[in-house]
Order: sequence, then C-alpha cells, then structure tokens
Amino acid sequence: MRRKRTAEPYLWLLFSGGGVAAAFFLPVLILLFGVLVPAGVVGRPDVAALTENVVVRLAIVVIFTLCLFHAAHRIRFTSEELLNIGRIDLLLAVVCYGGALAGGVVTAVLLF
Amino acid sequence: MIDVLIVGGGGAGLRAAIAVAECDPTLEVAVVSKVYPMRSHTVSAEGGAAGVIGVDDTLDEHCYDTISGGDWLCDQDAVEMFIAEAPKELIQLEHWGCPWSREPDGRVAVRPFGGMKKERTWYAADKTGFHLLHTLFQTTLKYGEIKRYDEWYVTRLIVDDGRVYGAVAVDIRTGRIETIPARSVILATGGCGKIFPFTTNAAIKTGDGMALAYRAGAPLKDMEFVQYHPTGLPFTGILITEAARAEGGWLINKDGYRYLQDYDLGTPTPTPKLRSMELGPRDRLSQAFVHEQHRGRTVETPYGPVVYLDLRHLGEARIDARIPFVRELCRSYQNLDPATDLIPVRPVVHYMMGGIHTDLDGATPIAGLYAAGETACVSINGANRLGSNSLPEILVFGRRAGVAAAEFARSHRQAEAPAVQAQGRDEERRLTHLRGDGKKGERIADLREEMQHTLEGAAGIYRTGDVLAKAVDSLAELRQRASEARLDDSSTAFNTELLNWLELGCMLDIAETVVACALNRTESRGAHQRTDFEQRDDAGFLAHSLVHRAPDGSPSVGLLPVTITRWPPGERVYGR
Amino acid sequence: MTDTAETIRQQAAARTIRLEVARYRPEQDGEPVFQSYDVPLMDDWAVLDGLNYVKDRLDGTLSFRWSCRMGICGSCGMNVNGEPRLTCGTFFTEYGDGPIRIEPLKGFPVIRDLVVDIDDFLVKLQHVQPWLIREGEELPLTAEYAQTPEQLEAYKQYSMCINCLLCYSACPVYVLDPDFLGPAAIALAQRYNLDSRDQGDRFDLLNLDEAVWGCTFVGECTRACPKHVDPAEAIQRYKLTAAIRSILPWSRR
Amino acid sequence: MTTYHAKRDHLWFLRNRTYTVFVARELTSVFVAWTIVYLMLVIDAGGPPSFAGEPWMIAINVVAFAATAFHAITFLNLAPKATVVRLDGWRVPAFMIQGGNHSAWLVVSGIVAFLVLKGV
Repeated sequence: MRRKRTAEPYLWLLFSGGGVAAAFFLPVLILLFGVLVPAGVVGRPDVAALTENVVVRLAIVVIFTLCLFHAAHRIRFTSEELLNIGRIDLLLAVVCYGGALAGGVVTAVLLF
Repeated sequence: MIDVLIVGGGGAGLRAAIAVAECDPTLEVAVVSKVYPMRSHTVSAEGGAAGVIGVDDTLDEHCYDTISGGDWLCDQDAVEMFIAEAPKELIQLEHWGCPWSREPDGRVAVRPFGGMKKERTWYAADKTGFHLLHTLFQTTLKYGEIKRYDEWYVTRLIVDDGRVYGAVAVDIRTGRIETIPARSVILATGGCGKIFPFTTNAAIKTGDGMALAYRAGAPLKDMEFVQYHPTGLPFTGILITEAARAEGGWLINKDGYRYLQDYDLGTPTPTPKLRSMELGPRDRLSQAFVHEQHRGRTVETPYGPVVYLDLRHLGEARIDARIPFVRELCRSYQNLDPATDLIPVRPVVHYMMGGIHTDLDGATPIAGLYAAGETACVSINGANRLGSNSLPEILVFGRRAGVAAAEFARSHRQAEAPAVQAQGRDEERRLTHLRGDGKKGERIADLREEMQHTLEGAAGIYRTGDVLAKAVDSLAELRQRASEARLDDSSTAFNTELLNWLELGCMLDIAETVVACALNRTESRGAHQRTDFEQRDDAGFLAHSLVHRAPDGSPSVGLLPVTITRWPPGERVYGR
Repeated sequence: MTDTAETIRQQAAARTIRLEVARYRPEQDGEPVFQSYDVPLMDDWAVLDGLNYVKDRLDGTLSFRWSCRMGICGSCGMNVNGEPRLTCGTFFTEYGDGPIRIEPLKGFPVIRDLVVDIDDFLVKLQHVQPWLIREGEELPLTAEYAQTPEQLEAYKQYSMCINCLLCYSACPVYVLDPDFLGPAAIALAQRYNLDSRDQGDRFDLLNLDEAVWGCTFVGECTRACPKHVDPAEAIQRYKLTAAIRSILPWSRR
Repeated sequence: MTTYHAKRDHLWFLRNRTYTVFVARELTSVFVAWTIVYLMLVIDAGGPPSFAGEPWMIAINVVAFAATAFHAITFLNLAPKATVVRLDGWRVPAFMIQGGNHSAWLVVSGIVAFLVLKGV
C-alpha cells in the first residue's frame, strides 16, 4: 500500500459540509421555488428583495458551492463504482470538483 | 533451516513464538498450523485465567486448590513454579493489550471459579480465550521474524538417534509435501476432545501433536484423565462457561432441586460460595450428574438426559455485563434466553489432563523436542484440572518451552542429519500414495463415530475393567479397518478428506492410550472413576501413567512417581 | 458433530432439504459449478450441519472450512443464498423447504469448493499495526496499566472482530477493488487507536485513498457482521479523525 | 496454486436491498446538483423562470424534492456513525442523535419557508 499525501480529507470535509447544507436547505427550497410557486399554490416571492442583504448573498454562495462539492464527490465515486471507471479517477475528479467550483463562481457572479 | 519450529498456532504456540523472538531476534522461528492461528481452539475458552493478584490471596492457596483439585496427582514443584509465574504472564498479556475486564478504579477485575478458594480468575467478559488468542496473534504480527506456515499440516516428526531434526508437512492448499528441517521443535497442538462423540472441543482438536510425539517415541502421560465439563449444551456440545455458575447460576434437576447438596458439595446458599455447591470442581459435578441420572431425576431429551442451569435470578443486566456470550450462544444455538429460560445442560468432554510427558521447561525425552499447552502434561493438572488454570498454563509453559527451545537451537548448530532428507522422502511417498488411492472401504465418518462411541462407552465419566478390556480390542480392530478406509478425493488442492483420514489415525492412536491407561489404573482418582475400584489407592497409584508405543504399535503403560513437595496427599473437601 | 446418529436415522427418511453447493476443483473445473445434495431437514440443524452430513455420508470430496461451530473461530463464513453468513449459526429453519444455495465468500480467490484465499486480509491486518504501541519504558511485570471500565468500553466493540471476513465479502468496494484496506482491518486499527493504553499513531497507515478514504459508506459490512463490531462506524469515525488531523495537524487522534 | 477469481458483477447494486438503497442514496447527488442549477436560474430570473410552470418541469422538481428529502433523511441518519457522543461515559444512542438532526432539519426548513414567504 502506497503511503502518500492525499487530498481526500479536505474533499471529504467539503462533501460532508455540503451534505448537511443540502439536507437542511434544498428540500424546502426546491419545494417552494420548483413546485409550489410555479404551480401557483403560493404566491411569487420577490427574490431580489430576499437577496438584498449581503450576508444572505454570501451565505447562498457558500451553501451552493458546498452542495455542488457534495454532489461532485458522490458523482465521482458512484460513477466509478457503477461504471468501473476508477482508472480515470483523476480526470473525473478534475471535472466534478472543477464543475462545483465553477458553479460557485457563477452563483457569485449572479448575486454580486 | 529453521531454528525453532512450532507446531500449532494457538495460545501456547504463539506465546512460544514470541518468547523465541524476544530471546534472540536472530533465530529463525516458524509457526506451522493446520488452521490460521486465530482459528485455534484457544479462541473458544470463555471463563477466565487464574493468577494470584488479590491482597488477601496467596500463591500457596492457589497451589493448594490446584493440587487438591487434581486429587494429588499434580507434580508439586511444577505447580509451585506455574502459580508463581502465572500472574506475570497475565500482566504481560495486559501489556500487550488484552482487554481484561476492569474494576471501577482501573485495576484488573477477578471473579470466583470452580474449586478456587479465592477470587483470582482474570476475565475478559466471557470471551477470555478469544481475546487472549487475538491479542497474542496480533502481537506476533509485530515480530516480522516469526514466519508462518498457515494451513500446513504436520504429518511426521523427523527423529534420529533420540533427537528431533524437523518435520514433514503438507501445504493443505496446494497438497505440496515439504520437509522442514529444524534445530528444535515445539508441539503446541492442543488436546484431542474429538476422540469422544460429545465434546466442547472444535473439529480441529484431533490430538495430532500427541500422536506425532507418541509415534516418534516420546511417552504420553496420564492419558486416562479426561475432563468432563458439567455444563455443555445438548446436541452441539457448546460450552456454557463455569463463569455462569461463578456469577451465581444454579444447577437444578427436573424437580427444580439444587441436587449438588446431595453429593457432599455443601449446602445451598443464595449467592455463590467458594469451593462449594456449583463452585465445586468439574469432576465431582459431572459425577453428580451421572448419579442424578441413575436416580431418574434428569430430564430426557432427544440428545440425551439433561439437568438445568438456572441464571434467571441474575437478571438481564448482570448477564449482559458479565456473561454476554452465554446469552448470545443460548439465543443463537439453543433458541432460548437465559434471562427468562432454563438452560438444558449435560456433562461434555472438555479437556485432556494428560498429554506428552515433559519437564518444567516443556522438554520431552527426545532431545530438541518440546511440548506446551493441552497437548503436553507437565503435570500441573493432575487427575482433574481446575477451571481457569488452562489459559495461564498455555502462557507459562508456552513461554518456557519457547525459551528452552531457543536455547537448544543456539547450542546445537551442527548441520542437518543425513536421516532428514531420507525420512522426508519416505513420508512424501506414503502421502502421495494415499491421496485418492481408490480404496473403497468404510467411510471415515463411520469409523470415527464408532471410535467415539467406543471411547464414550469405555472411558466416560465412570469406567469398568471389562468394558475397557473390550475397548482395547475394538480399537485395535478399528485401526486395521481405518487403514482400509474409503478415500475418494484425489485432488491436491485443499483435500480435507485426506486430512480427516490422517486425523483419524492420530485419534485412534490416542484413543488406544486413553483406554490402556484407564485399564491399568485400578483405582479411582479425580476424573478417573472405576466402578470396580472405587477408592483412591495412594500406595499403588500416587503415580503418573506413562505410556510408550510398543514396536507393534500397541500402547505399553508404566508408572512414574508423583513429585510431592509441601502438600502430602489428603482428603478433597468441598463445601464443608 | 455430536452424538446424533440415532436421531438422524429416525428422522432422516421423513423430510429432506436440497443444498446447492458451489464446487470448484482446480484440476478439473474452469469455473465453479453447482452440485445438489439432499440432506435431512432437521429443525435444529445449521447449514454447517448439512454440509457435514454431505461430507460424512454423501460425498467425501466436498471441501470447506469449519472448526468451533460456536461462532467464535471465524472459519465457516460462506455465502448462503447470496448473503455472507457464518454457516454454524445459520439454521435451516430460516429457509423453509429450500433449496439453499451455498457459495464461497465473494471478493476472494477461490482455492477449492467453498474455501477462499484470505492471505490478502492477513497482509492488511499487519499493515495497520494491530498491537499495543507504547513509548518510553515498559512497566515491570508486576503492575498493569490502569484502564477504567469506561475506557475499556471506548474500544471494546471493535475488539470483538473474529476475522471471519463476512464484512469484506459484503463490501462492494472491496469486491470491486481488492486494494481497499477493508472493514475489519480498519475496525481493528480503531480498536487500538481508541485503547487508552495505546500511544501509537496510525494516521499515515489509515489516511490513504485505499484505506479509510476508499470507503463510500455502503454500510453492508455492519449488517453482515455477526459480532456487532460495526466496522462502518469505525471507518466513519476515523474519517472524521483524519480530516481534523489534516486541517489541524497538531491535534492527536 | 490455481485459484478462481470471480468475474466482475456489473449488476452488483441490484444484489441486495442495502446496495440498491446505497446507490439510490448516492444518485440523489444528481438532483442536488440539479437543484442548485435550478436555484441559480431562479436567482438569475428574480423568481422561478418562465418554463418553471410547464408540467414536465414541475414533475422534474417534484422528483428533485423527493430526492433531496431522501438525501436529507439518509444523510442525517448516518451522522451518528462519525460522531460518537459520550456523556459521563454513557454513549448517547444513535436514535437520539438522529432525532436531534431531523428536528433541526424541520426547524431550519420552517425558518427558510417563513423568510421566503413572509413578503408574499
């Protein structure tokens, strides 16, 4: 077994943080903005007003980025296990975590 | 060339291996075992390991308990040495990480045990043997120099001119037969409970080491002393540890009566009393069962008569804290819960007091050959071993044998004897010829079962001369039939049929020695009870049985005086 | 096996159950084939009793490992109807009228019939340094290291591993990638990490892609474990430990 | 020594319930990612985008809600595995930690819903 430095502990912390963020925030947000509002069950909230506060905007960037890291981490490992593509792990990692990072940047651009 | 070759990877073998490695890291030490070491039967020991640590306890008291428990057949110099070293070995195990159960202040906890006057049994809940074996095994992994032959089966010792030069072994996985030259050999293969039909012993306990030594010319000692543990589960023979009684369990007959009071074992008290009633020695408790059976006070089951072990009054919390494995075993294998149900139990063959004759360092009369653990007889167990003495025994004598064998290897550095390769080739020819030889005789299992029933009938809890004499003939005949047994498997890879046949051969040799020694001992002592000679006879038999293999393969029994130092033979008193 | 011959003879004719046993004899089989045996359907028999009936009375060439038949030696793990089980503690009553399909443990090379090669595990076990590591001078053999019942409780569960390897067989990560250190080895590393007497540091041995980070937390190891060791928990706990160690390098354990 | 190495089982995740639940749990991550992308569109449009009212879009988001809720349940249930809480030597049982996690989830969801909907 090789002994070497690994990025996994940091990635795992981001994954875990993202898991908590996703668990706490995403079900209610997708229910409201993806289902109840478009279906007309509740009225249309003013998103611009909600994101007026800079703290809220920062929180959204952090939460979205973490959630994307969470998804990236699981997609990386699950695709390796389901599709037997462990040998391209490095490429997958770059694509997945790179995508997550890009998503975070886009969120920041949208909000600021 | 191996310096110290250890046959057997249980507690004694692993302790010996570490001792060799610690003595001299330059020595080549190897452990050959027919199973992975952590599968060895030490793993099944439950109740605990005795070692004097209490402030109110003394070495002399432990000596006395052991010697009287052994009905004065123990060598007292060996007992004194053993009991003095036992606590050190148990602490050594603690230093290696054994998870001993603890007192609230962090000290190691001790519990009472059968035949012991003081609380001195160290325990790791009721998986003491398991923890001890795994601690030892994991500790051996620290010593890179300990070489392992896992799943190799030794079929023969190479002996020339009174000295051992190695062994021949089969790699079970490939069928390869190899001669392993060695400067010294330690046998640590455990006992041979499988010569009986109903035993707590694992399938692997077929007396291989005893047979190897016996065939090589070393004598076996005190083979007639077979310990029946009073509480085994019917059908499986699974052991319900003595700790269950030490924690307060009661033995009751079909009328709910604590019958031990009728057999000079004291009067019932609600809480356990040392050296009394359920905490009497195993031989006396097992004998009491037979009398209950004769009085019609046992319960009939499809698997024979039983009495009950009652733990219900201990309550769930205490059972879970102190004897959780008992509950686990009862639930998984007997479909009952000891917190609410009675446990059916009957005496079951558990331990061989006898074994390969050795001195205090585990040395046999063959130079360079050592033995330790249940396979050996030093003797500290005499006519009846006390519960919780066998685990410290494997540690103390495993270490001593390891140190002695290392010393022997260091002082005997000459080249390999010419006999080695010749004997190795002989054995290879024999084994190759055997594998799937197409013989269509009886099935191994049928022969094994017949041997087991012969032994149970003749050398059970009570024995008698005529039956023993008949068993001598039956076993000789069985040995003949076994040589013609049916062998279908011609595969070299993991051929367990050939292995079973070789084990049967070992068991038959050992069975013959048990019966021969029992026939020769015309007295009753400890675990050896003759209905035709009911009294202990110190004038004639304050002596060990020593059995050699005669040239025709039959056992030849002699006597060897017992070493008495400070405790002259007396009466065994329990509960008074 | 015990003194059951007479009982078997009385009841054997009555009902039987079919065992479909994987056979692999390297000299003749390119891959495993199934062979069926009908054995007496006894209420109190375990699958292992059925296999022993086959070995003793029907077919002496069947090979499998077993020893203590009380669930503590860890030898008799096999795949029973697709699940890794200790065959000594898996009873016929669970399977109605059968048939029962018995295969070697998944994830290991098969040596013969139901016997698999587990040497890989022994290498991994040694890798995690499963022994008590002390710094400085040893205590003399007259005194034990103090350890309170609470300190014992902190690692006891992980010390219950019998190395039966059902957890490896249950672990899809190990089955797909044999380099993965695996559940039992990590649980045993934690057994020592959490022992108050141990002063070792197994961070470099466990903080590896093929060690704790290989685990994707399927959790089946814990379900398969007959001794309630909960290896999945051991691994997750070390992930947290290793993650904290990585961002706060001065923290210990 | 000749040994037999089993071939890779491509459908391993269908072999028992735990494996299937595991894969389902891991695949919720796709919907986590989708949810974030969708919410980014919401931010960009200052509210649910124009196509959000399409039935197929609502259907996808219902599935996304189910998946993220499943993620929340499974993820919060696993939390006690990594963190063993001991109070005075007594190990807090898993179900209590899990109960605490789920309560926190409900409280947070309630607060978020209140903040989002209070101006409506």
